[in-house]
Amino acid sequence: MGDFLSLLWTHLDVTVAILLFGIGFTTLLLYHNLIKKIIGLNIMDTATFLFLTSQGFITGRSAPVLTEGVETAAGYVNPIPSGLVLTGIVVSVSVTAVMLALTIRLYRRYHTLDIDSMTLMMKGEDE
Amino acid sequence: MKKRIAEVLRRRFYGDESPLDTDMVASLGEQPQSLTRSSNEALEALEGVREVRVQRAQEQEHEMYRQIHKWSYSSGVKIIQRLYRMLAVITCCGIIMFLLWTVNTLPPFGDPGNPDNNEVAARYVEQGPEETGAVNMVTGMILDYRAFDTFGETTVLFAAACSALFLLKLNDHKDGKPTQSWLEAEYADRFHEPKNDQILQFAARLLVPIILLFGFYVVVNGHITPGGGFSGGAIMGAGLILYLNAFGFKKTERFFTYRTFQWVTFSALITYAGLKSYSFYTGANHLESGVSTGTLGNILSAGFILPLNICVGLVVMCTMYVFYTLIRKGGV
Amino acid sequence: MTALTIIVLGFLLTCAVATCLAKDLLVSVIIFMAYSLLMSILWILLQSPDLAITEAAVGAGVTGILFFITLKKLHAIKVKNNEEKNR
Amino acid sequence: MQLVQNVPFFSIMLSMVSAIVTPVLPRRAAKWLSVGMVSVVVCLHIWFLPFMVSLGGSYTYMMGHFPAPWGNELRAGLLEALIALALSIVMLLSQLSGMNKLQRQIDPPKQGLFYVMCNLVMAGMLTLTYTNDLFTAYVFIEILALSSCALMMARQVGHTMVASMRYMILSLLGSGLILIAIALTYNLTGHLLMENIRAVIAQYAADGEYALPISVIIGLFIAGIAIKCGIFPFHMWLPDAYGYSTSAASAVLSSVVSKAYFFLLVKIFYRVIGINVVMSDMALNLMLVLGVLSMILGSIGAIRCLDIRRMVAYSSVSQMGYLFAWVGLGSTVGVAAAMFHLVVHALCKSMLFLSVSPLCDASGDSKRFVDLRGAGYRYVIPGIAFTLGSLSMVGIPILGGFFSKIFFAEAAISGAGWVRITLLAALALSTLLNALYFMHTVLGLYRRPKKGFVRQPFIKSRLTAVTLSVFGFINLTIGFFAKDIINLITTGIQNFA
Repeated sequence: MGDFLSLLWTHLDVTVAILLFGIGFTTLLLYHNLIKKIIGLNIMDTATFLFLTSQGFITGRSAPVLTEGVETAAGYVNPIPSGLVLTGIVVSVSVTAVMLALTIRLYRRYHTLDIDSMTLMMKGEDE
Repeated sequence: MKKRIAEVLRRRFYGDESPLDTDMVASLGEQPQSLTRSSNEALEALEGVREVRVQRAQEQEHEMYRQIHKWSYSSGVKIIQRLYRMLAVITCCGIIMFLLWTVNTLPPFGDPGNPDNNEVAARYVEQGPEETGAVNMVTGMILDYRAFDTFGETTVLFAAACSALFLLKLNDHKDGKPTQSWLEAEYADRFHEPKNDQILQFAARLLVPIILLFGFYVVVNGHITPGGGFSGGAIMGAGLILYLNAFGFKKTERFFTYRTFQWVTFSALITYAGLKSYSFYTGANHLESGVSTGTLGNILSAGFILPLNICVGLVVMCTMYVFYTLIRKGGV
Repeated sequence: MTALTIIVLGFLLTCAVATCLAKDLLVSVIIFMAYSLLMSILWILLQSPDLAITEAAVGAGVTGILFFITLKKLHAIKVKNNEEKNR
Repeated sequence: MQLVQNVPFFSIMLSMVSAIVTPVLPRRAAKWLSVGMVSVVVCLHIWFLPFMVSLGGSYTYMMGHFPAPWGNELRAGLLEALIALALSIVMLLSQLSGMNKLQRQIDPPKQGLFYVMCNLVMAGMLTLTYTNDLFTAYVFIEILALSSCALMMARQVGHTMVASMRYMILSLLGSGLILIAIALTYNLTGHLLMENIRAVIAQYAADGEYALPISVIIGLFIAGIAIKCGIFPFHMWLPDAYGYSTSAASAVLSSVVSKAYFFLLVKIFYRVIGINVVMSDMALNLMLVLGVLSMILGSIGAIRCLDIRRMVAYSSVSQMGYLFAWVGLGSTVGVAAAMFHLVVHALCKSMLFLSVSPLCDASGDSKRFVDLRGAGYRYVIPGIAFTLGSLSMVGIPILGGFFSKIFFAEAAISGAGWVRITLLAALALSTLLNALYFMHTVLGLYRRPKKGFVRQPFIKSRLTAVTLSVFGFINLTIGFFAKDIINLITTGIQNFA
């Protein structure tokens, strides 16, 4: 057990990313409130991005922007995860915007943010 | 038991005070005062008022019993929900433990000898500046080596904007006249937003040009310094949103309407698609593209990266602004 | 592993839990914005300035604004609905 | 490089560009641009498929000036061409056939946006079919998720909006799981290109390293795609979404979108992780269990329905279960059978959805079985199309569904131990249940109503008549070519790895 924890301590960023993913997932499952669910999804997304970014990090190296005098790969961290996460962030914000728009439409119709009572009301109406 | 249920329900549905109680108290409080008057009319009026009140109270009571019935009917559902919550937490903890266990077996953190620091990353770093002309290797990677992904990503933004338009766009004009829903939306927007806030307007006058300029700087310098189309576009979009907040739709409609949005996104995306189709086609068929990378570190260098960054920036700016206006008013 | 990284990671976890537990939606959204800002600091520490600037502009800035305006809009709809009910 | 080899690239770019152009066009032009684009893609693929057959192997297509591990890449093979052709045909016919209904059900100024989403679905489907890069797949999964959600809620009634909210939440969860799987893969191998990943993972498997993370990756991919396809525990959004959205959208969602996701999963198994590693892994059993559960419970859900469109939607859950279960069987024969059923089901289910909606219109705009009694007499062509589709789904000989059942049975017999027994039992039970609900519906359609009925003109709408006849023709003839198609698929799978 101590071994397990000390291993986790050596890659703390990854551990925190997993914990954050868990927190986001729990929020998603526990709350019926749509806004809470969207925030939970966002936390999950950022946790995944943190996990991905920490893959590219190499201790003691600098950001992948070319500086004078350092021209070998040994001077910089891995640029690939950054590029991937950049894509991911934009995807996550656009999806968030669409979900917020959907939330507004649903609220206008059902006057609630609770997805379960929405479903109940929906079942009551024909067509 | 039933009393407790009623109590719980009352809290749940009506806050802390029961409608019956308040009504009783109100009527008791009024009684002596009105009884002092002895005219028949007053008494009759009082009777009428009381009748209405009692009726309303009865209705509310019925409603409450209905709720109680519904609640007891669905108390099974309640138990299931509690079970669900417990299960959810347990599942999440299980998933977390499992994933933690998994990441412990992965290659170590921050080690240069990891499998992901291989020839792919090395080439991006070592030959990237030479092959793409970008000093910032992340930009060079996403806009030149892996440009197809980034095209897809810009399309995601476009798709999101279209979905939001689908959901929230009101029909502003029909047969040349503004529609009822549009007028209502405009009225509601004027009603809910602050008007002529001196401090906000002063700050906006000061800040908006700086924000827009900074955003533009970030976009144009995407291949030299950290940043690029996405971050710069978002900054510019935020600047526009601030301007809108300070001065209202009347001012922004002068330069930004739905048609502006349509045409700017269209032309930016079509430029992107055109430039990239050209380079994909020539690349795949082993033809010379004839695009020079220019001098390393200049603004006007790095081949297609600069125009692509500007296109992406424009799309992001318009999309962010349109998201905001759609949510706020239902139109641009 | 510097002390700063550990502090930022600790704050991140706190913010995430607080966002999850906050009763008020507005509070929740504000804490979420703080969370995004902390994330962008963490990305500077992980040597990815591109991500940091994007997260600060997109995650903390625009997403937060969108959440706020949504909450405001929901409130407006609620008020309007109540007015119609009372009429 | 010959010109014909550019077809995958041309098709993808064409669909993306027409999606970009559509919002600035007037409504009618948007409609015909979309239809024209899809028909051009179909024609290109009809040109492309014989070329691929004569080529025999596969080739890669560089997207840009940089070779594979650095730049993006497409890969075209026999199987990809076949699936892309089949799904594009479905897309074309669905758009044409649902066009009239769509004009009535969707707010006129927003119809242009509907076609934007159709084009984006097309682009996403083609890219998921042809991509050779894991991260490109992720980006286009997101495009597909957003655009399919928009298609779902295009007809804005309560049911579709709640369903699309549920779909959105689940689908983002699915994308998150897939992204974690991609991150783990990248961490283990350092590549995003499918072939290189497979080489590294094969090395690890030979050395016995990283067994746990590889199982987790497989499990996460399966769970992510299962969520997106609407397999049993995650199917809550599906009946409302398919049952209430406009008929073209239901057809596209059930036969193009979920099939594209499923094809991506098979592609990941073969080309990213390596089928030998996948088959010897415990995580594949997850797929088997999910598939069998959703076969049985989807059918039971369909039996309990009172309205015809929800029934067809539940039947979709059960049919996706077949695909999952037989890939979960873990043999090449099973995958080939699943691929054949993918094609058959895509053609059949879209025909069912599209023929249901004119039938409902002819019966006083009601979807309930009670009101649909005798609908087959009221409107003849859709009645015939629905009957044909149901017969094919049940597995009546000479139709496509019969052959897919035969291939399924053959594959299941070649399995081992308890898997064989489970799959055969599930196949038998599910076929029985299928027959029960489909035949019940068909008999209801042809039972004479008590009161007199108004017969619709034989050809009420030329578009519906023509497209449904073409659909029916394809579904009839696919049975005759079953042997050829399964041969193509088998060679395609051999070239796949």
